[in-house]
Amino acid sequence: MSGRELSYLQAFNEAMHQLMAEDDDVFVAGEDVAGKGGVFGSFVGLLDEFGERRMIDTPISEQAIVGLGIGAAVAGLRPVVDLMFMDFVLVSMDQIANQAAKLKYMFGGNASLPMTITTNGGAGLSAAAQHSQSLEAMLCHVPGLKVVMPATPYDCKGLMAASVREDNPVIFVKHKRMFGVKGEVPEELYEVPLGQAAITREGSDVTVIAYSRMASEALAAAATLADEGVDCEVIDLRTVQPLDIETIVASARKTNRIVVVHEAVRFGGLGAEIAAQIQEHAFDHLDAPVARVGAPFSPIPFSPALETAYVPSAERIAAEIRATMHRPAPGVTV
Amino acid sequence: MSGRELSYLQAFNEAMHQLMAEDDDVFVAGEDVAGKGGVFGSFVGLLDEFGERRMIDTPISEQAIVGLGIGAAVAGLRPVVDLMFMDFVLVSMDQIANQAAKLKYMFGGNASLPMTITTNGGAGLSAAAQHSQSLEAMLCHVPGLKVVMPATPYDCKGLMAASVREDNPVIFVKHKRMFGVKGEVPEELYEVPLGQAAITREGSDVTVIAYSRMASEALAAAATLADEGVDCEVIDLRTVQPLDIETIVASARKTNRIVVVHEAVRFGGLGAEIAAQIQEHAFDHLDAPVARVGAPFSPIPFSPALETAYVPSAERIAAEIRATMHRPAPGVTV
Amino acid sequence: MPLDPEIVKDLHRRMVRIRFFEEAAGRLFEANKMPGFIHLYVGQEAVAAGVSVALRDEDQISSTHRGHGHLVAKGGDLNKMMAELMGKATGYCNGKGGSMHICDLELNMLGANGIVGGGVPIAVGAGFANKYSGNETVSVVFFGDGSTNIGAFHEAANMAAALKLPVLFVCENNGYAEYTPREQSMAIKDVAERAGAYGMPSKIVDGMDAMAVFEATESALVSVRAGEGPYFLECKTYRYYNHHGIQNLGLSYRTDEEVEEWKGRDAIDAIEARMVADGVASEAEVEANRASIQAEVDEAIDFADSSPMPDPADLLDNVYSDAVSSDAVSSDAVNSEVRS
Amino acid sequence: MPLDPEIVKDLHRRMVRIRFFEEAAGRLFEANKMPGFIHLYVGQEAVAAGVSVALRDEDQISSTHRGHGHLVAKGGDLNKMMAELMGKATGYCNGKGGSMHICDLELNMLGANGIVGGGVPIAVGAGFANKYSGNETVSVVFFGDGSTNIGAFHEAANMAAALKLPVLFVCENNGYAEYTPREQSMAIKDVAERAGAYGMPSKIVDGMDAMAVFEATESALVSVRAGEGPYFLECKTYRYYNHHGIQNLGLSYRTDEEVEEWKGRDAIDAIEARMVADGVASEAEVEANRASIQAEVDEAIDFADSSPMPDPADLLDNVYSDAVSSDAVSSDAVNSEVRS
Ligand SMILES: Cc1ncc(C[n+]2csc(CCOP(=O)(O)OP(=O)(O)O)c2C)c(N)n1
Ligand SMILES: Cc1ncc(C[n+]2csc(CCOP(=O)(O)OP(=O)(O)O)c2C)c(N)n1
Ligand SMILES: [Mg+2]
Ligand SMILES: [Mg+2]
Repeated sequence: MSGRELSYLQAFNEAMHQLMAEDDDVFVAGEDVAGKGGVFGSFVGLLDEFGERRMIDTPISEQAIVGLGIGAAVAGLRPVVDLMFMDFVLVSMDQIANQAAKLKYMFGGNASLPMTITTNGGAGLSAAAQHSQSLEAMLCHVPGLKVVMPATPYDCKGLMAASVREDNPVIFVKHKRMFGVKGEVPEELYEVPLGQAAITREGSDVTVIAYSRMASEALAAAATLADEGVDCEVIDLRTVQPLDIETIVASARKTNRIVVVHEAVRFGGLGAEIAAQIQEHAFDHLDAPVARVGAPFSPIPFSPALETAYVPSAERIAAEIRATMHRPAPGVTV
Repeated sequence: MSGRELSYLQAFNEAMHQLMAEDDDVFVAGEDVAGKGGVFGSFVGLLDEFGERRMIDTPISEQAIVGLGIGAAVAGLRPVVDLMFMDFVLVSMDQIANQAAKLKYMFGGNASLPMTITTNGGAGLSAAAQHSQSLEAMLCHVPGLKVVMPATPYDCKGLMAASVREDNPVIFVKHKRMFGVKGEVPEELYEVPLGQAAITREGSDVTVIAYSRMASEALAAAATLADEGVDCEVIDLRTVQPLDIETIVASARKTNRIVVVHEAVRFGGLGAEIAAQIQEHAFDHLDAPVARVGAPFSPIPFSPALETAYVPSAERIAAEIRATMHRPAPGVTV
Repeated sequence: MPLDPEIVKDLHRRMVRIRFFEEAAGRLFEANKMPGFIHLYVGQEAVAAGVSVALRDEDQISSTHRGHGHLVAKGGDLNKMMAELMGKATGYCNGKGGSMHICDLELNMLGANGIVGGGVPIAVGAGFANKYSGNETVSVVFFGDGSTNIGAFHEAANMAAALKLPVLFVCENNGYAEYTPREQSMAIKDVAERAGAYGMPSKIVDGMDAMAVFEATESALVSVRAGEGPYFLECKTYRYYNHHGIQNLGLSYRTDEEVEEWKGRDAIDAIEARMVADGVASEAEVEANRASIQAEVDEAIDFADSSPMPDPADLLDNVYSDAVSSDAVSSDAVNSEVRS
Repeated sequence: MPLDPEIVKDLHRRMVRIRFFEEAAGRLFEANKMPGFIHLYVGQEAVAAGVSVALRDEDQISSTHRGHGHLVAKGGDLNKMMAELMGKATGYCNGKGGSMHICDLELNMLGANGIVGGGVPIAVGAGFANKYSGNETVSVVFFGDGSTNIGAFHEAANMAAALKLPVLFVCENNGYAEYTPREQSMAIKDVAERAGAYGMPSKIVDGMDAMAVFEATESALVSVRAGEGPYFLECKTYRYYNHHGIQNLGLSYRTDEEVEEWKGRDAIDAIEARMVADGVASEAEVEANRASIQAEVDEAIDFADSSPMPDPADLLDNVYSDAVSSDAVSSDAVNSEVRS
């Protein structure tokens, strides 16, 4: 099947078709998921194939949508519940973080929550402050949740399969600006296991750690740096919770210089956790501080002129890589 | 007025009395704040002094409580709105993080939001997973909010004065287990400015950075370590957003060894941001990785036997300080 | 038509079981043997008992912060309950949940909840699963008058109605939310008026009369099981103790007379009087039943008392269903492995 | 009693101003000159106009994602509006907000909102401030039929009723939430049935008739201003375009016939016909008014077109009211200062 190309969105959609076909316990509930097939078309065709019993258009009720998923999961189904925009996790945060995340633990293990929450994150569409956020750091701070953020069509399909088959609550975040990105995708259903990062470019000088759309920006920056004689290793985390810290630390020990990149606000973003862990686990290996690229400390502006300046880009990543490379190794005085 | 002692709770309550007396625009709305004086007694006596116009018992509606504060603030008042438990910020997260935090920015500056959200955080009362959380990392990741977490009666009063007089949305988090803690508190109203950490113990060997209840645990650990010949500097952050990074970095450059402590879950907690920034700003000064003490990766258990193991303590902090001290400085091979 | 004597006895038994369990829990709390918060169900027994006698085993129930009564009524194991409240390893949640998170999924009791209104969407989800599976099972959700002011309740009620789900909404209107009288937080006379906002049929019933609650539940369940969508039952009731803890009289937000008046209509007293009057049971039989339940409660106390505390080594169990992932995300666990 | 001709003319003027502004915005969107999302108000003009003519300047209004019409009706500056929609520095929010966050606090328009239902609690807060200040000002909140399904709406409505706040709830029931028909997401006939859940008086009015909306608003405001608490007005209306963007016919979730039927009841056509018939204005006068509004809109396009984009150097302005703190929290800003 090599060479078969699908878009990121098609890959997701194909995963949904196959997952629903293999397991009658899988259903989808959310706003405009059935008739419309999702705001961005993620669920197109599923109503025709699986009918109204399994494709449910709900009222605008993000708390009840997530709660529906929790209750149905506890009762034995395998729900996929959709929040149109990642910003809306803030509307249903109680159900996500106080209920779904904690239920199994609070109940002493006597519950299983095979629920996947799908949503669309990221900026770049001039959708302004309430429709563009990357809020994964909040979710990763809540024990009990898993958080998946695919960066390629291949992963979008394979990670979705793993998420839906997983017995824990998973938040699966597509990136709004990647729907049209194409890539090789096998026809049969396969899993990309949660918690395993991918080294998408091997290199020896510096490691760039990213996920979601920034994983491709990181590759673009690495290409630029290659022309400048800097050999970047690029890691695509794929799953941000669980975090594949082994892969990260191994690479840090190899290259000794690290740049962590995400679209989310830099302050308190996942990059902070990654930087903190790297210096914990590879302190003696670091030739420079772990650098972080993220959004500045402001809400997301509407105007393209401002949004472009706001969202991290290959150029900004490249600049940070250069700064990290130019930093003299410890002991070398300038 | 030296020598006058109040408890943490009395200090807060006195601040409220004085703030309401000085400014008729200040009012309090929340569940059981008026008749009962707050679940923990924070607002006792205010109904008698200021009447029902200014002390408002609301329905159980955390979203509408915060929204009430936002709207009243935009319309020119200076609201104090109360969420009984910090865990309930998750119920009203949309109003806090999508609305209050972003409103001024989205409106191009054409709004002012002098609102203070008061709440009670922290574990230690066997209140289990939904009544014990420390969620400040989520709030600090949202540009537009300020987050205050006092550790002493003196700060509880002075920071509350600064918070209420502040023109930005502030979340003021008392710690449930500190209400009875006594300390010197001047009678007149004074401000402790937001964003300024306090060095509560000067020392030269290692810096312990903490806030809220962990600030006193850190002092206790420092006392233990002093007996062991280790001279700890202790920083109480007081405000976690804005973060007083200058004080942190200056201390790091002095002692070269750092332990950051908080009660919140370690993964993705504020300690990660602090560690990341310290290694960014003081890389060449560090003799050991920035160490972090925080809660393990699980919801908060109910049973005292488990909760005691869960919540960071002076003992755990002391152990981490020792580990950090025993780490050989770079270049020294063992 | 008089009720089947077996049903009356069952109602009585469940109510006494709740009452004795709660009174014991209250005394242990007072004696500092019970950590955390405790919200006693005493006074409201007729609601949990009346509803649960009308249910089938497979029907789910979901509860609130005031959740002991519902679990006892559904047949909860008092040993495991008492042990959980004391934070013991032998408790329902191995001491991890406590009073506010007590549950028994085998009995289809989907849990108490510490977040007011938080359990309502989850109950609706269980109702969805019933409809999806095409069975006749009903999901019953208990909630207080105060909780109907919170958004999650509203969304869930509307969702149940819009999707026509088999959910029975049971509002326990005890007149207060913590220390605030109901009238102060809603400008309506009966909570049941809210059902109209969702197009849900509703009924108001005397929540101090277990037989009335039972009968109202039975008839509500007919339409719910028939697939006609959710139903709203408001039970007017009262909690004898303070919102939290064991104080009873002398509270600032309600009069002692009010408390006494409601106690004068005590559901257990009433049903016992009727049992004897109707010849369902003799006074001696009633007394014997009470004694045997008291023995069960006493045994539960002994069981809990003699049970061990949980082992801190189990602290991180059951965060996830797979041990692997919960280790992988624990940076502390990773620490030891990869620390250089 | 026929309406004052000045009021009729005012209603007409506001409606045409909305219509022309929105049509222009739609064309610019189609021509890719307008970034982001755009939710046009065309078809619903009678609601914004009818309500706002009844208001005093100091009354606040709060809006939704479909917010242009409300701001235009309240007297919004079309230059600043058009510039904002184009993301220009001269826009109402200096390009930082865009369509979904447009506002004019000087006109007491407290903002559009990107979160469905998110503005309702805020509007209630403004109503609280009015009552607190003891003035007669009213806070008016516009919201769609679909938004009444979300928790924030429910909490805010109940809060307003419980605290007896001067808030007018205006539901614009256009029959759809995005692509889902209203009937599918609530099991009631009229949204106004929800008012009963809060003990709020309510009225249903033809949202395609500006004069009817005006009169209903006027009479609702009497009780609201008198301190009798909130009031719920449901306006039955229709949006001519798709939920988002400028498609009109050929949509899968509604029939073209339905669209044409509603267009046959167009509020502007109707009021113009009546103005001429009643002798309020001649056809020529109506035409002249339209032309002058079109000129204002054209000028707004020019203004916006020729305005500069915001300067990225201003990206971090207005996160906080004090520049100091917003620097202090920006680790990037601190970077340069303390980097060793
Ligand atoms: C979201 C949320 N807000 C507030 C609380 C605190 N609280 C616990 S019980 C309660 C009152 C609930 O009243 P009601 O629903 O009538 O139940 P009752 O206690 O009367 O049984 C409140 C406010 C909470 N647990 N969760
Ligand atoms: C909390 C939230 N959920 C979902 C959305 C996506 N959304 C935007 S508008 C809309 C439909 C709103 O319907 P209605 O309230 O009837 O207003 P209308 O668009 O018809 O004017 C939806 C679902 C949102 N913006 N916010
Ligand atoms: Mg109650
Ligand atoms: Mg609508």
